[in-house]
Amino acid sequence: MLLPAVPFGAALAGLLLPPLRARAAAAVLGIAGAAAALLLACGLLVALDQPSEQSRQLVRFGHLAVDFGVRVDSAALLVAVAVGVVALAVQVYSVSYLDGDEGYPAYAAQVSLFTAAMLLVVVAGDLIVLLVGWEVMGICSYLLIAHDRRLPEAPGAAVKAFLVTRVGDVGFWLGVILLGVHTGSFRIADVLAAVTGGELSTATLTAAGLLLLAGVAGKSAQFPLHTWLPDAMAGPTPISALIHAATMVAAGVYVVFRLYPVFSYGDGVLPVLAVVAAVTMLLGALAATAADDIKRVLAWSTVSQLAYMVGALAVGATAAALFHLLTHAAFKALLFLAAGAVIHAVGSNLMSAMGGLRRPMPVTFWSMTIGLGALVGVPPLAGFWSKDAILHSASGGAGWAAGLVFAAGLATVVVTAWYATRLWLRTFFGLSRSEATAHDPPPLMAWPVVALAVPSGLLGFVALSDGFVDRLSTPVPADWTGAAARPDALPAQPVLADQALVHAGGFVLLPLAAAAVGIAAAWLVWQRDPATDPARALGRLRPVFEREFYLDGFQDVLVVRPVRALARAVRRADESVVDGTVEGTGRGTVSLGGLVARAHRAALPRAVVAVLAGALLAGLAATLGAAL
Amino acid sequence: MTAGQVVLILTLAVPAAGAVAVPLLPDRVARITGTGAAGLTLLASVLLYAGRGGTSLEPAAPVRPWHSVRGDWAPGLDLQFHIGVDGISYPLVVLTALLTLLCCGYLLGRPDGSRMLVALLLAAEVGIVGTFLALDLVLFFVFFEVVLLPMYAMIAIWGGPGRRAAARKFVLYTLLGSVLLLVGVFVVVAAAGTADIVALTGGGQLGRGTQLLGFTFFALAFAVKAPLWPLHTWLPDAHTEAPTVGSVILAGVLLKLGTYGLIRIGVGVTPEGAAWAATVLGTLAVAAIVVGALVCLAQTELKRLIAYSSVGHMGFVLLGIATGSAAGIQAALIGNIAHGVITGLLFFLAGAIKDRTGTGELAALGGLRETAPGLAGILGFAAIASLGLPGLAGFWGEVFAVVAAIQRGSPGWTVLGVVAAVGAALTAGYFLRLLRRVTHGPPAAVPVAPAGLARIELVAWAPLVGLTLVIGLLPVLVLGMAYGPVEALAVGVGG
Amino acid sequence: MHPVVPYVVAALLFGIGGFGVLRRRNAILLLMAVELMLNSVNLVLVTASATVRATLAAAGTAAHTGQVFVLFIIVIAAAEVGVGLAIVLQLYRLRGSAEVDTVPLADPEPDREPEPGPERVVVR
Amino acid sequence: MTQAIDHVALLPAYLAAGTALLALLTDLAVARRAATLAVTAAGAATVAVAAWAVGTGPVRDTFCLADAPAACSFRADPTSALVATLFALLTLGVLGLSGYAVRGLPAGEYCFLLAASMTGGVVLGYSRDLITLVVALETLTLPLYALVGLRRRSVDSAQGAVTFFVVSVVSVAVTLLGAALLYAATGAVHLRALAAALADGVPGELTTLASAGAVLVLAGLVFKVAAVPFHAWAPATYDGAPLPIAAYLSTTSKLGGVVAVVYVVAIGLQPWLDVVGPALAGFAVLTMTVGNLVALRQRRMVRLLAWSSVAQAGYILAPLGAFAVGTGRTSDALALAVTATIAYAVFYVMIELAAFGSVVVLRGGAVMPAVSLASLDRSDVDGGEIEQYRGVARRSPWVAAAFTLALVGLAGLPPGLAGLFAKIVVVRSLLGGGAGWLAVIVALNAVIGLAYYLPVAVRLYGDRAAAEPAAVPAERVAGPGLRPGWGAPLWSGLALAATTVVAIVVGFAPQLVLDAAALVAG
Repeated sequence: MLLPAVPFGAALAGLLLPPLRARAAAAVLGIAGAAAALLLACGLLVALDQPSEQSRQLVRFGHLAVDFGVRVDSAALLVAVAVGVVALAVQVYSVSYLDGDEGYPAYAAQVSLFTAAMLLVVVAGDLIVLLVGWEVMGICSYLLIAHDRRLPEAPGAAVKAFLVTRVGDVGFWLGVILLGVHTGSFRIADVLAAVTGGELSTATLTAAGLLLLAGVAGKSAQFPLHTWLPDAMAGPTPISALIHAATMVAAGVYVVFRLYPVFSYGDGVLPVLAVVAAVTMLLGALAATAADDIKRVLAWSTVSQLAYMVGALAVGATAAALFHLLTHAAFKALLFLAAGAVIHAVGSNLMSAMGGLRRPMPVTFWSMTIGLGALVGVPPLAGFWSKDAILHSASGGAGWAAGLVFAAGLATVVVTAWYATRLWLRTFFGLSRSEATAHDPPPLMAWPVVALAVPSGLLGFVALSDGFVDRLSTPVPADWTGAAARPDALPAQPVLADQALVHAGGFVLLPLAAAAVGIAAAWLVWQRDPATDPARALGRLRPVFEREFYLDGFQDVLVVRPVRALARAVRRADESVVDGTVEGTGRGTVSLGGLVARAHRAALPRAVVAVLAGALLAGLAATLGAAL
Repeated sequence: MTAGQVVLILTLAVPAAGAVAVPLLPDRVARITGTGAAGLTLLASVLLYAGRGGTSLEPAAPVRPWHSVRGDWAPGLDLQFHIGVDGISYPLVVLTALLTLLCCGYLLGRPDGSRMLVALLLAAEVGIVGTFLALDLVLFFVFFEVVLLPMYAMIAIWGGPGRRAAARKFVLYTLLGSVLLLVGVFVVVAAAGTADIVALTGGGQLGRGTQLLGFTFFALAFAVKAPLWPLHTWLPDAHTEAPTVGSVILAGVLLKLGTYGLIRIGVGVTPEGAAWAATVLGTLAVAAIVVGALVCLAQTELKRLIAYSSVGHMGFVLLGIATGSAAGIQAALIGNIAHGVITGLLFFLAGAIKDRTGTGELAALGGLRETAPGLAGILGFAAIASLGLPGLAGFWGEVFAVVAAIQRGSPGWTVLGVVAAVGAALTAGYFLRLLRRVTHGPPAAVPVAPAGLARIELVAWAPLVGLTLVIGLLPVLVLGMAYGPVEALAVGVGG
Repeated sequence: MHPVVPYVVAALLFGIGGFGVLRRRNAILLLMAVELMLNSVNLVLVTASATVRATLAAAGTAAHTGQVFVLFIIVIAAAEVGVGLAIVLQLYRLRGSAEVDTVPLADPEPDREPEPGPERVVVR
Repeated sequence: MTQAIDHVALLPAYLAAGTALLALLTDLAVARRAATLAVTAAGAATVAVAAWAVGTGPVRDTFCLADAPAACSFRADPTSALVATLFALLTLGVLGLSGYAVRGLPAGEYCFLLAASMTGGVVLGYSRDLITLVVALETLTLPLYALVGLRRRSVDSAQGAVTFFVVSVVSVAVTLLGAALLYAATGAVHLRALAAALADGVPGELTTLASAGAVLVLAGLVFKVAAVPFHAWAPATYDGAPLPIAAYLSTTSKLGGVVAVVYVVAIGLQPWLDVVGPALAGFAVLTMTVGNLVALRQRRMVRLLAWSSVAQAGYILAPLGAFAVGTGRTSDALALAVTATIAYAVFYVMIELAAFGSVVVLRGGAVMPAVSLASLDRSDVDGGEIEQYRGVARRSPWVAAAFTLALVGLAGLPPGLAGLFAKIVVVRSLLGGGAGWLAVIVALNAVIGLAYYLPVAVRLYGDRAAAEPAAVPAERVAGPGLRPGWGAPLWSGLALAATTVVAIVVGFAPQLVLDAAALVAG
C-alpha cells in the first residue's frame, strides 16, 4: 500500500506548498521520493514470495463497490523497480538539465506525481483504481510536455498528446465498465476469476478486449493512435526519457499483461493485437530511418519496440514481452538521456547539426553505443536476449498471427539496425558540423547515463538464471493450466509459449544475421559520403517516411477538422434555433400585445359595440347550449 | 423542540434575519454582518449532521428525515411548514451554505462590493436552503419561487453590459418552469389529498395516470431549472452577464434545485412517471452532454464556455437520474456536489480573470502563465478537475452515470452510455483548448492589473480546491449518508 | 290580446334603442336611445308581472314584483340621465363638441416597445 | 300589513347614508376641506365597526316576503358583514389617499359622492334579490361617473367620464333586460326563490328565455369587473380619473362586481351552472390573456395598472368558470370555487390599493419632474408616463419599496407573498375542480404578467438621465391660494403604510383571508 503513497506525498508537497518553491528543496524532495519508491520496490521484491493483496472499500454505488485495492506480485514489483530506477535517474538528471528553468519545483513535483500514478497502475488491485492511475499519468504527461515556456509548439503537442490518449481512454473506460458491470465488482481478482470461470460470455469478452485494446493503443502509441508520441518530443528530454520511453508507454503493455485472460479468452482479440503490432513495428522503424531530429528517431524507435512487446503478447509470450519491457526501459531511457546530453552540448536537436562527437564526449559516446547496441540486439547486451526471446516464441507460435509477427519482427530488426547505425555514425563520426565546442555533460547528468548503461548491458545475463522466468509469469490463478482447462474448447487458443527465455542453438543466428545486414548497409551508404545523411539512399521513399506516411495529416483531416466544423455548426444551430424559438416566443407575445392594443385605439362607440356584441354572443351561446 | 430542530430552524432563520438586517446597516458593517450570518448558517448546517439517528443503511421508510419540524402555515392551501433534512439533502445544504459564505467573504474584500448584493445573496440562500429542506410539496414550491427575484436583481443591477435582457430572459424562463411546477404540485395534491412528501414518496396513493401527468409537469419544470438541453438557453446569457458572485451561486447551487427536485419529487413522489419517461430523459441528457461539449468547442467567451460546460455536466447528472437505479442516483448526487464545487471555483476564476484583464474574450486572453502564474495554476487545476480527471471530484459522477446507463443492460441504454463516454472525451477537448488559449502561449497584449492573487481571493478559493481534492479521493463523504434513502427511491422506480 | 305581443314590441324597442346607441354620434341622442332600451325593459317587466300572476298561480310571491321593479328602473333611469347630462355638458364646454366618436379609448401616441435601451441602475 | 323591518340589520346602511349627508352638512357649515374629509373618514370607520358588530350578531333577515319567509331582500349574515366592512375600509383607504387630490377638487362634493358610493357598496353586501342588487350597484356606480369627471380643467377626465357613463349605462340596460327575462321565465326575483324555481325546472319553452336572461344578467355584472368584451372603458376611465378615484374604481368598484357575480352565480343560478359556467370560463380566459397582452405595450402608469387590473379580473373569474366547466357539481366543489374567488379578490384588492397608494404618494410628493408647467397644480396630477418614474427610488426609497412589493405581489412572486398565495389558491381550486387546462392558462398568463410588472419595478431604481428637468421645487408648486391641504403627504403616507403592512401581514398568514372567504362560501 505504501508504494504509490510515497511519491504521491512528495508530489503533493512539491505542487501545493509554496514555501517549497526553492529549487534545492524541490530537487531534494523529488529525488528522495523516487529513491524511496525504488528502495521500497526492491525490498518488497526480495521479501515477497507469493502475491499479497489488501483492499479497503472506497465507496459503494448501488451494489457496485469500488475499493482501493493493491495487489503486489513479482512481475509487478519488477516493473516497479524499473520505474523506480528510471524515475530516480531522471530526477537526478533533470536537476542539472533544467538548472536555468524557474519552473523546476513544479516540474519535480509533477514527475513525482507521475511516478506515483505509474506505481498505482502497476500495483492496482481494482479496475477503477487502475483507471485513476492511468488518467493521472495522462494528465502528468500533458503538464510536463507543456512545461517548456519558450517552445511555441509545446502547448499544441501537449494537448494533442492528451486528447489522442483520451480518445483511447474512452475505449478503456468502456472496457473497464463492461467488465465491472458484468462481473458485478471492479476487483481485478474477481474479474479474472469470472473470466476464467466462464461466467462472462465470449461476446462481452471480445468487446471488452477490443475496447481495452483501444485504450492500450492510445497509451502505448500503437498504430491508429500513435501520432502523438513523436510530437511529444517537444517536452524536455528527461521527460521524454521517463514518460515516453520507459514508463507510461509501457503501462499499456503491462495492463494487457495483467488482464491477459480477458484478451486470450475473447476470440479474435489476439490476432487483432498481432496485426496492430506488426504494422506499428514496421511503420515505426521506417519512419525512424528518415527522421532528422535525434529525439524523433528515438521516439519512432520506441513505437516500434513497443510493437515488439505487443507482438509478443499477441503470440502469448507474456514473459518475453515483460522481459523486453524491462530491457527496453533501461536502454531507451539511457538513449534519451544521452541524446539529452548531446542536445545540451550541441544546442540543437537536429542530427544534421551534429557529427564527430566521439572525441569531445567519450562518456556519452560509449553509453550511447551500449544503448544502440542493445536496441539493435548486439549479442552480449540486454536487447539481444529479450528480442531474441520474442522472435523465438513468435516463430514457435501456432497460427498465421505468430507468423506475421515473426516476419515483421525480422524485417524490423534489419531496419532498426540500419537507423541505429545511421544515428550512431551521424552523431559521433565524420566531421563536426556544429560550431559549439561539445564537451561531456556535467557529472549530475553523466552519472545517471552511466548508471543506466549498466542494466542495458547486463540485464540480459539475469535472464539466464532460472528463478527469473517464473517471476515473470502472468499472475494468473494457479489452476489455470491452459486451454484444456476451459470446458468449451477455445478455437486457436495459442498455447502459452514455453516460457524458456534463453535457448541457444541454430535459431539465434537468424536475427543476428539480419542485424549485421542492417548495420553493414547503413555503414556502406554512410562511408561513401560521411557529410550527407545516409537517409538520401532511400530516394523517393524519403519524403514519405519523413512525413510519417502523412498519418498525421489524415488524422487531422478525418478527425480534428470535422469535429471543429461540427462544433461550430452545433453552436450556430443551438444559438439560432433553440435560442431563436425562445426569443421568438417572447417577441411574438409582445407583437401580439401590440396587435391587440391597436385594436383598442379607437373611439367610444367601439366600446359600446363590444358590450352589445358580447352580450348578444353570450346569450346566443347560452340559449343554443340550453337547447342542446 | 430537540436541539436538532432548533438547528434546523436556525439554518433558515439566520440568513433570513441577515437578509433583512443588512440593507439597514451602514455599508461596511452591513457586509461584515452579512458574512457573519452566512458563517453561522454554515455552522448550523454542519451541526445538522450530529445526532442524525444513524445513517440507515438498509432501505428504511422512503424518507426518514434526521430532524424535522412540522407546523401549520395555511391549511386552506394544503401548505404545511414541514422541513427536514436527510442523507440526500444534507450535502446540498452544506454546499449552499459554504458557497454563500465564500461569496460574502469575496464581497467583503472587494472595493465595489455592495451591501445590497450581500442581502440578495442571503435572501437567495434562504430560498435555496428552504427548497432543499422542504418536505411539503407546496412549501417546496414557495421556496423554489423565493430564489427567483434575488437572482434577478443580482443579474439586472450588478451584471455586465447586456444584463437587462439576460436577467429578464432568466426570470421569465425560470418563472415558466416554476408555474409548471405549481400546476404539477396541485395535480398531485388534488389526487392524493395531502402535500406531505414523506407520505407521498413511493407514489402509493397516486394512480398511474396522475403520476404520469404529474411527472410530465415536474420534469418540464426541473428541466428548465437544471438546464436540460432544449430548455437551457437562459443559462449562457444569465452566466455571461451575472456578476462573479451571482454566477457562482447560479452555477454552484441554483442548478442543483432542478436535479434535487427531480430526485426528491420526480423520482420520489411519482416513480411510475419517472420509469415511464426514463428513456426520453436519458436521451435528452446525453444530447445535453454532447451538445454542451460541442458548443463549448466553438465558444469564444470564457464565462459562456463555463456556462455551457455546466449544461454538459448536468447532462451526466440527469443521465444518472434517468437510469433510476441506485447507482445512477448516487452518481447524480455526487455529480451535483462535484459540479457545484468545481464550477463555483471556475466562475470565481473567470471573474478574477475578467477583473484583471477587463475582457472575457478568449482571443484577447493568453499567456496567463507568465503574467499571473498563481491564477493560471488554479485555473489549470479547476479545468482539469472539471474535465473529470479521476482522483478529482468530477470523475465519480461521470463514470458511474455511464456505469448505471450500461448496467440497465438494454442496447439503447448501452448506446447512451457509450455516447456519454465520448461526450466526456469531448469535455476534455474543450477544456484543454481553453487552457491552451488562456494560460499557455505568448502573453497577450492585454495588461493584467494585479498579477498576484489577492489574499481574499486565496481565502475564498482554498476551501473549494481542497474540497475538490477531498471529494475526489473520498467520495464516501458525500455518498456515505445517502445509501438508505437512495436505495428506497430506486426500489420505487424498480431500478 | 295574446301576452306575446308586448314581448315582441319590447324586443323591437330594445333593438331600436340598441341601434340608436350604436349609430348616434351626439352623446345626448345616445342617452335618449339608452332610455329607450330601459323603457323596453319596463315593458317586458310589466307584461311579465301580468303573465306570471296568471300562469304561475302558485307564485303567491307578491304578485306585483314586476311593477315594483319597473318603478325602481324608472328611478334609476332618471338618476342616470341627470348625471349623464351633467357630464356631457362638461365635455361640451371643454371640447366644444359632444361627438361620441371623437372620445378616444387609448392614448393616441404609439405604444412603447417593451425595453428602451439599457440604462445604468444605481443602488446605494 | 306592514312588513316587520329589522332596523338593526339596516344599521350599517343607515350609517353609510348618514355619513354622506354629514359630509354635505360639514361642507356647508365648516367650509374647510380638512373637516369634511375627517368627518367622512370617521363616518366610514363607524360603518366598518357597525357592519362588523352586526355581522358578529345573529343572522338577521329583513324586507322578507310575507308568505315566503325564505325569500328575503336584505340579509345580514357574516358574508354581508365581511363585504360591508371591506367596502368601508377601502373607502377609508381611498379617502386617506385623497390628501393631494382633494386640494384641487370641491371637497364637499368629493366626500359626499364617495360616501354615497360606499352606501351603495354596503347595501350590495346585504342584498339578496335582483332588484336590491341592481339598485345597490347603481348607487355604487352613479357617484363614480361624477367623481371621474371631477377634474375640472382636464379634457381627459371629461372624456373618461363620458366613456364610463355610456358603456356603464348600456351594460345596466343589458343587466336589467336579463333580470326581466329571468323574472318573466321564473316569476322570482329573490335569489333564493330564483334558485328554487330553477331547481324544480322551468316549463319547456321558457328554458331558452331563462338561460338567455341568466347570461345577460351575468354579462351586465361582469361589466363591473371589466371582463374582456366589456372592458374597453377601463383604461380611459382610470387614466382620466383623479388618482384616488382610479384606485377606488379598480378596487372597490371591481369588488362590488365580484360580489354581485358571486351572489348571482352561487345563490341565484346555482342549479343552472352548466349554462352559465362556459360563459364565465370564456370571459375568464379572454380577460386574462387580453389584459396581460395589452399591458405589455402600455406607456402610461395608470393605463398599465388598468390593464393589469383587467387581467387580474380574469384570474378572479377563473375559479368560477372552472367550477362550471369541471366535472362533479357537488356543493363543496362550489364552495371551493367561491372561496378561491373571494380570497383572490381580497388579496388583489389589498395589493392594488397599495400599488395605487404608492403611485399617489410618488406623483403627489413633487418627487417627479412635472411634464409640463401647466400641470403644476398638484391637484389634477395624473398617473403620468412610466418614464417619469425613473430613478424615483433614490428620493423616496420606502415608497419605491412599497410600490415594488405591490408590483411583485400583483405578479405573484415571493417577496409579495400575498400575491403568491393568491395564485396558489386559484390554481388549487382549478385543479381541485378538474379544469387543468385553465390552470395552465393561468400559469402562462402569470409569466406574461411578470414581463410587464418587472420592468416598471426596475425602472424605479433606474438612473435618472441628466437631460430631464430637475424636479419642480415644492415651494413654487404651492402657488397663491393653493395651500397644500391639511398635511396631505402625512395622510397619504399613512394610508399607504397601513395598506402595505396589511398586505405583508396577510402574506405571512394567508389563512386569515381563506377563513374569511370560506365564510362567504359557507
